[in-house]
Amino acid sequence: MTTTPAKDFMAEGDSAQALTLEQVSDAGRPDRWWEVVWSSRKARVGVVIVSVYVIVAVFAPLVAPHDPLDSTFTPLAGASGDNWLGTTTDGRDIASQLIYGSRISLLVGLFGGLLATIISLVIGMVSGYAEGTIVDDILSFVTNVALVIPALPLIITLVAYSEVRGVWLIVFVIAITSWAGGARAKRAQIITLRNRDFVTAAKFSGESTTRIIFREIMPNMSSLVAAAFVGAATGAIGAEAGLAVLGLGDSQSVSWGTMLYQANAQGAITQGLWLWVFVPGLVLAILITGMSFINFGVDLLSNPHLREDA
Amino acid sequence: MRYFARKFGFFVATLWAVVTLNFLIPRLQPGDPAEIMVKKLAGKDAQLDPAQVRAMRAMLGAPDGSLVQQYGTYLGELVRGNFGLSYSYYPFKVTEVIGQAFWWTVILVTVTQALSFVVGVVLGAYAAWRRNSRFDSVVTLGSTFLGTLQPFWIALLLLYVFGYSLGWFPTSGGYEESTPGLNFPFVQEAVSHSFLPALALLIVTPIGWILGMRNTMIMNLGEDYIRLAKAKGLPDRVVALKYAARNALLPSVTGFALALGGVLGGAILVEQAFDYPGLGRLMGEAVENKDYPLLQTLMLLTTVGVLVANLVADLLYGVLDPRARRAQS
Amino acid sequence: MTLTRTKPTLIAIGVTGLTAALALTACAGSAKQKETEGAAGSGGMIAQLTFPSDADATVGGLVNYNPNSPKPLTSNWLYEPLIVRNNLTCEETPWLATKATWEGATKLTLDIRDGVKWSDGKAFTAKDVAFTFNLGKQYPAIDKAGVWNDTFGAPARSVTAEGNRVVFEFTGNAAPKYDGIISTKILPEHYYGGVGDPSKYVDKTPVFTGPFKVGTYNGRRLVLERRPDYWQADRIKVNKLVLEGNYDASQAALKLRSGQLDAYWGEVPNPKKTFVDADPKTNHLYYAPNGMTVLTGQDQKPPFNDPRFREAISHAMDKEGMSVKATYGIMKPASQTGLKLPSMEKLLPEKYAGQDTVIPYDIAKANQLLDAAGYKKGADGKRTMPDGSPLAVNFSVQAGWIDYQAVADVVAKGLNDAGVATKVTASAPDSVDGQKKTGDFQLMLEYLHGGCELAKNIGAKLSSKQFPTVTEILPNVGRFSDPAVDQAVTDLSQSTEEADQKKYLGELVDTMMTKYPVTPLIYAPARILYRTDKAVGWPSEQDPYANPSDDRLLVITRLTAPK
Amino acid sequence: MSLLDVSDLSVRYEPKSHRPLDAVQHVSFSIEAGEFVGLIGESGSGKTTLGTALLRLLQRPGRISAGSITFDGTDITHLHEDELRDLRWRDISTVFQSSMNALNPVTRVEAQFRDVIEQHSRLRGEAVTTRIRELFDMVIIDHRFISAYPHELSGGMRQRVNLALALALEPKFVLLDEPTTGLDVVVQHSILENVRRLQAEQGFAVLFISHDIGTVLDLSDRILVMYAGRIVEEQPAAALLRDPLHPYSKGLLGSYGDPRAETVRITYVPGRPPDLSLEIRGCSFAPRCPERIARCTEVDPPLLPMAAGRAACHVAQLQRDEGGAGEHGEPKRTFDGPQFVKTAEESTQALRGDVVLTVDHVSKVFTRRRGLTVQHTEAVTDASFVLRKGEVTALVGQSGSGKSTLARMITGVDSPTTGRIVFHGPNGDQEVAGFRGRSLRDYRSNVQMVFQDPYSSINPAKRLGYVLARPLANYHGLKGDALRDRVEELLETVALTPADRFVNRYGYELSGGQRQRVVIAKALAVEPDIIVADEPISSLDVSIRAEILELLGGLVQTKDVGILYITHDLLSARMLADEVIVLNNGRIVEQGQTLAVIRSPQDAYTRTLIEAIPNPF
Repeated sequence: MTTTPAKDFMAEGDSAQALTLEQVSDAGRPDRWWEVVWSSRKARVGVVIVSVYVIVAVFAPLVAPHDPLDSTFTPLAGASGDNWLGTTTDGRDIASQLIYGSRISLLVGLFGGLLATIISLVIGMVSGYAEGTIVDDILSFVTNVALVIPALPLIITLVAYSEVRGVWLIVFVIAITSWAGGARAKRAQIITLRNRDFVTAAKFSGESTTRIIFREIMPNMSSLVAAAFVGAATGAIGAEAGLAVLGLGDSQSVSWGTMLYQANAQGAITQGLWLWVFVPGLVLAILITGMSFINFGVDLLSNPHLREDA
Repeated sequence: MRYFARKFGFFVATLWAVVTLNFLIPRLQPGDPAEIMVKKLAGKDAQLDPAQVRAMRAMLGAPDGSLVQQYGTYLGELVRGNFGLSYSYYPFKVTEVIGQAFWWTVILVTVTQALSFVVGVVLGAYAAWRRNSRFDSVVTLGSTFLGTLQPFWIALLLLYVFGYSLGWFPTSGGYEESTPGLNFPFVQEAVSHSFLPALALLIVTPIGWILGMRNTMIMNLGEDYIRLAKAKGLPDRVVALKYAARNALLPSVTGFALALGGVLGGAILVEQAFDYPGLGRLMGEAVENKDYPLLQTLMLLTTVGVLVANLVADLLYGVLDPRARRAQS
Repeated sequence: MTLTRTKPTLIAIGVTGLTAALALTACAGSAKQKETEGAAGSGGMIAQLTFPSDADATVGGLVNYNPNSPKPLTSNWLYEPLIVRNNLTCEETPWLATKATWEGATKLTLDIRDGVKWSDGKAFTAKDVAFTFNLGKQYPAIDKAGVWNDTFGAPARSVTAEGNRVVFEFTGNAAPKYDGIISTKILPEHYYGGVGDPSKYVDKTPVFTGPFKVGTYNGRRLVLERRPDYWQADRIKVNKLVLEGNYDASQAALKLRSGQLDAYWGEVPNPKKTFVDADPKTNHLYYAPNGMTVLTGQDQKPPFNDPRFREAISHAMDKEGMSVKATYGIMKPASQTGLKLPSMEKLLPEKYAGQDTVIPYDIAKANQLLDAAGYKKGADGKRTMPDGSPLAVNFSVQAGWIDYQAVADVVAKGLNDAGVATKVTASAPDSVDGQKKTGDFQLMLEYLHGGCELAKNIGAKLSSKQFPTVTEILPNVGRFSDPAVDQAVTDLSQSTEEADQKKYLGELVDTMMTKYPVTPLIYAPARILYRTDKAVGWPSEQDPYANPSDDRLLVITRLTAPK
Repeated sequence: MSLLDVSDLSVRYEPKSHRPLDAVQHVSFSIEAGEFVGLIGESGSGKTTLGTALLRLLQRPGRISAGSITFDGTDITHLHEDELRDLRWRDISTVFQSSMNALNPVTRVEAQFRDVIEQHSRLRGEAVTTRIRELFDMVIIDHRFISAYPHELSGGMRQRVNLALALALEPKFVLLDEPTTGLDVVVQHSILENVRRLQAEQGFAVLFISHDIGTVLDLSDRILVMYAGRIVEEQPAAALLRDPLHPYSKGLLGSYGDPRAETVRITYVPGRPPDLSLEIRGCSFAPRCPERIARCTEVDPPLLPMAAGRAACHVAQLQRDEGGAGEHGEPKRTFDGPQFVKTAEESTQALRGDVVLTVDHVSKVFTRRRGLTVQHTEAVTDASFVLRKGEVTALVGQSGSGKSTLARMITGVDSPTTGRIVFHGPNGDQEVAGFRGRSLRDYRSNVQMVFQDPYSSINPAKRLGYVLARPLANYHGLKGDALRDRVEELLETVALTPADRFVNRYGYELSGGQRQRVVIAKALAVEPDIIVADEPISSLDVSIRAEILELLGGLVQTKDVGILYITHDLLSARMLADEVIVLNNGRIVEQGQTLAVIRSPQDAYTRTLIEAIPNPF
């Protein structure tokens, strides 16, 4: 139904891509997104870093020398063979807290990222597919409002509402405040996708709208979804730490954010307990760096020009 | 015309939604502002003196009537430009309170954002042009790592290293002994006090611009018009600047306008860490004190900032990208 | 939920003395004309002292000295109260009033000091005092003493100036309002009479009786200068007082160490290490016990409705551990009597005199008592209710109050060790307040103020008339109820004879020791950290002449230059 | 010495995530000054890579891996960029494919002339402006567009501007890389006329890259045929037409025909080009070659001089060898593969199917607000025709003629502004515009579509089995074995056999022709009365287009389905359609039995269309 010049599905119509097409007759298979991601050295490094964290988190009880909540150590002990990084002011082992803290960060990253991605996916997809209709107007409006509402007071309200600040609350709060950007991006994406002939073809096959959105279009966005997820997970990890530092974190368990909060509240710096402050921030930064490195790989998906990076 | 009507309609509708949420969000929080104020004066968990709480309620005069009535009153006052009196800075008007903090944040944030934008864009463009060079790797890897650092953590480290250990910079406040105004001692103090907060903001922010610029630039370098420019035998400098960077800049510029609107949120943590007398600290205080009028107005200010920045970005895009001009008219 | 840098305080003490308690001898209360001896006049002048800002936060050019506003630029040095009472020793120091006399519990007469002048030169009179209180009738927003309403006693009928006296006539027993009245800051009628609503007035040119006058203010640094015409100017040796900055603990510690601050009243983590040890000759701290942290169960619901259960768990409290974890060992374990010991030793009933009323940490004893009370230990080491149903305690603690959380951890450990399955749930402080209001909780930490007016402190904690309501948090959070105790509290608040007071108080102490309505854990401080290089004469353990945090006017009159 | 000498040039791509491949392999040729050389090949043949290499614009991961390029005596193969810069545009210029992107979108056209003119000449200021005016005159564009932005120009104008830009410095050599692809036939025609005229006037040498052998033959002095990264034949244009040496060249030529002829035969080359990243044994064309002999699959044929030029073909070499003719048969001029034939008799068969759909005085007006003014665009004006079962109606017109709008209305995507489209279905006569939701869905079980681009009309994330099963499950409620059997049956109907080899494939694993077969199978799945085929062959390589036409033609015969065949191409209309409707600016200008319309067009526009058909013969 269009009279535009022929384009390959994966090609965005620019000449370099056309070039690639001409060169690569490799059975015409579009690159699997994970292969593309893996092709980036940075992404590989990132995967290794994140894997190490995951392993440490999963096997925390084996790795950590002590129970992170065991407060029976001498408070304010320096680094020693028993307390690798010393102890806190209330007598907990910093190293063990650090190791167990990875669990919360990764958990929040995984589920916060997942939830945010799902919300943004559903809203963005439906909105984009229904572009120009009232459904889209409403969903876009909601998305835009969510984008401009200052997140912090909203988060505080949400957190204040629950008696228990558990990790799932944090996951929920992070997801609910961070989906909007992704939804907008996915809306834009689906608008370009929904005019593809195969979508029209699906209509002619008698498919329902839901099925078209989620069974026909969505599988073609797997790379975008992956990208969105990595981004959202990275954001969630940072957000968890930020919330904890504000004193809004999960107060039941140990995370790097709560460690920083405690350290700061206890004046760790003036007491010279710089390890207590320095290390949680550093491990957090390294994890997020790992995630960002994976994102370098993910960037290759949306921007094929980046693929020849060393 | 229709385009602008639509834009404006959206602007108004969003504004209304935001105003409503701004009204609801603080009120949905548990806790009574009068109690909180008294508690602040009395101490964290001291037994509250009911007489004082009562006096405080009488003073703040809020809230009475049902939520719907309050909402009506709130909208009415808002339309008349009356934002009310701050609770925690009673009896000052919210606008006066904000007025005092406004320029501190605006200057800090515009300067750092502008600086990080310029630095980010220049580094990003150069990294893309010299793709896969040592410069490129250093810039991309370095900025990635710096960008992942948490602002509060950087603030702590900066405070520790430059404030406490080395004592090069003051650790809190916006100035010390001078009188605010355009006089040399004040400017000098303000600059030295702003240095660490600015540095903390600067370390984290350029990464987005660097990588964004680098990526769009690389994408643009594959475009036909770049290949044609090369085929035309134009010097690298011209191709890089007039053709590649000029085009790659477009998304960044609109991004910049949007970022400017939304920086208040980002400034909160840093301002608090350095006790910087700006809007971010004020918002933190307002939240803590349940200072509804102040919080509402700050949220309104932020959202209006974002919305206006959105509009400006759209208009700016029209100016910068001739393709967009026709679509808009 | 603390958004700014946390300034954690175990029990933070208010800047003003507004919550300070009534005198034990309220009805008989007459300010003793005790002229303080000591350093006054003996030392030299102090050029300048620097204190942190009185306001918890300031915004640039918003200048307001109105003492009725929540954030006046200074709340201590301009407008003055009538009488200053040190709640550690319960001694009163006459200030703008020289004497307070109760006739029954319905009429209070204050003798107003002669010769005091307002800072604009006009004479300070009893009319100003009467004006101030009557202004509160017109504007309830400034009636912080509750003179005109029914909080803690009957409302006033009239406040009138009669010569150099001010007479308060109440409609009933109003003795508990005493503390509020004497600490009210007096306003000049010739100034505040013409400004309209005194709560809304922005006072940029204050007229006051205080020891200092405003020198300069540049938006964050308030310089106060000594008033040579102050009514007790001979006692003020500080020439210049600088109030500057709202520091968090770390910054305050550094500024104190470097001498950029001379005193600080906020919480500093591990103050001995971070401050005193840096220069033990100059750097000092005084953490006076001001009250205590208590463990409060919901006494109307199982298992806390069982006194034997409450008793048993009181033996499972590792108070030393709490002291170390929450206060770096500074604050001592608290007596089960609910009294600050040893400073209130003389109020102890004979039967407890000389006895160690701090319940020792003894898990074996706790176990034994629990067994005896029928809370059987199951195979898994967890106890059950006497009827066999499961026993699980949910312990609410304010999230972000890290000292409370540290205490809670130790409490929970003790309980779990004794077989009482306990889970700590950290909730937003606002939520905990909500639980206090609704009574929908099992166990939490609370503060018991150790003020002089025991009826209003330990008494109110135990009185069934002081249950919190949906809108107000009243002291008896645990909802302990005993008609005999109620009677004792009422009697205590109205008794005039020391013997009677001791008797009624004895009943309350007895209740504490036998029924365990709450379990005191560790004392909570009123604190000050100070340097002695520029000024000496600060309050200390040896010389507790003032509550270090509340009675700053008293302190300033004692400061002199070091010899 | 030639102007351009390419010797043994190879270009290798070494992408990180794929096998390396040699996109251009040992290519040698030369171009004399002032010569117009055509380079023809299908997508994937390496022609654009070759062009890019000549301009020294290869980007990572591509690089020149062997051979040399000598321009005007200078070896530019590895010349430093700084020295190369002096050569660029003054001596070598180019016009890229007619993409929207060759001009910098954010600067005015003038600036893009000025910078290159000032870079390479002494002209400054007003002199430059004068030169730009001259250039605009040359390509016949109004001067006011000098200060326009690129997006303000139409596609054709933009390509003319690019041409003017290429000639700005009077270069010795211009590389034209598919300069008119994607433009309308008529526009294409006029731009190429312009090129030919300017080349004749100014005498620059041209390498003209195209996939369209018709236009190449029209314009070029000499032709290079590329296949799988190699030059397989080189001959003067006339010689190539008269006596093509390589079977592939024959195949390309065979895909053209004169629609006016009594009997039109067009051939197609089955199969697909080889994967260049794999090692190829023997001749790379051998798998698709009807003249293949044993040796072809063993030995790679070298490019040897023969007849009037060169060719890389064992058969041609043997046939033209001394005395070889008898043994290896006479050289054939035509492609010896499958062909699709349409005789005049077939074309004139009377219309006899039942009317399924009536288009009755239909108009469509699009209303667009722009600023304060409301713009009405009449896309279709007063169109009336009928579609019948078992017949093919061709809707012919350029882009913008309204043919797609008509298709959208017929399939129920849009509704007409005035007039009605009536479907004569099992439930009596129903107006298409009234279909919504469920009824629209039901309607579509009777009217199906085949899309222009088979690459985008098959969901790349789904297996073919799924793609074909969906309409069956939705409309016929088939499940399990019945469903699978029917899917396989469908695949076999479109000659994708054995079906079980295709069921679990993905669309991208197939060639373009195969994909289009799948799309057709999908349309057939619900046994519709009408299939609307929107330019179903225009995105396919020329050599395989007839394959699809043949399939569609066959379906009409066997399935009694009616087809609305939308095209801009009268040749394919002649091959497939019983009736032709010519649309111009939304109006039906001519309508009638196919052969009659093509042979004796009544309308001037129809004649223009017919003249614009490249006719090398």
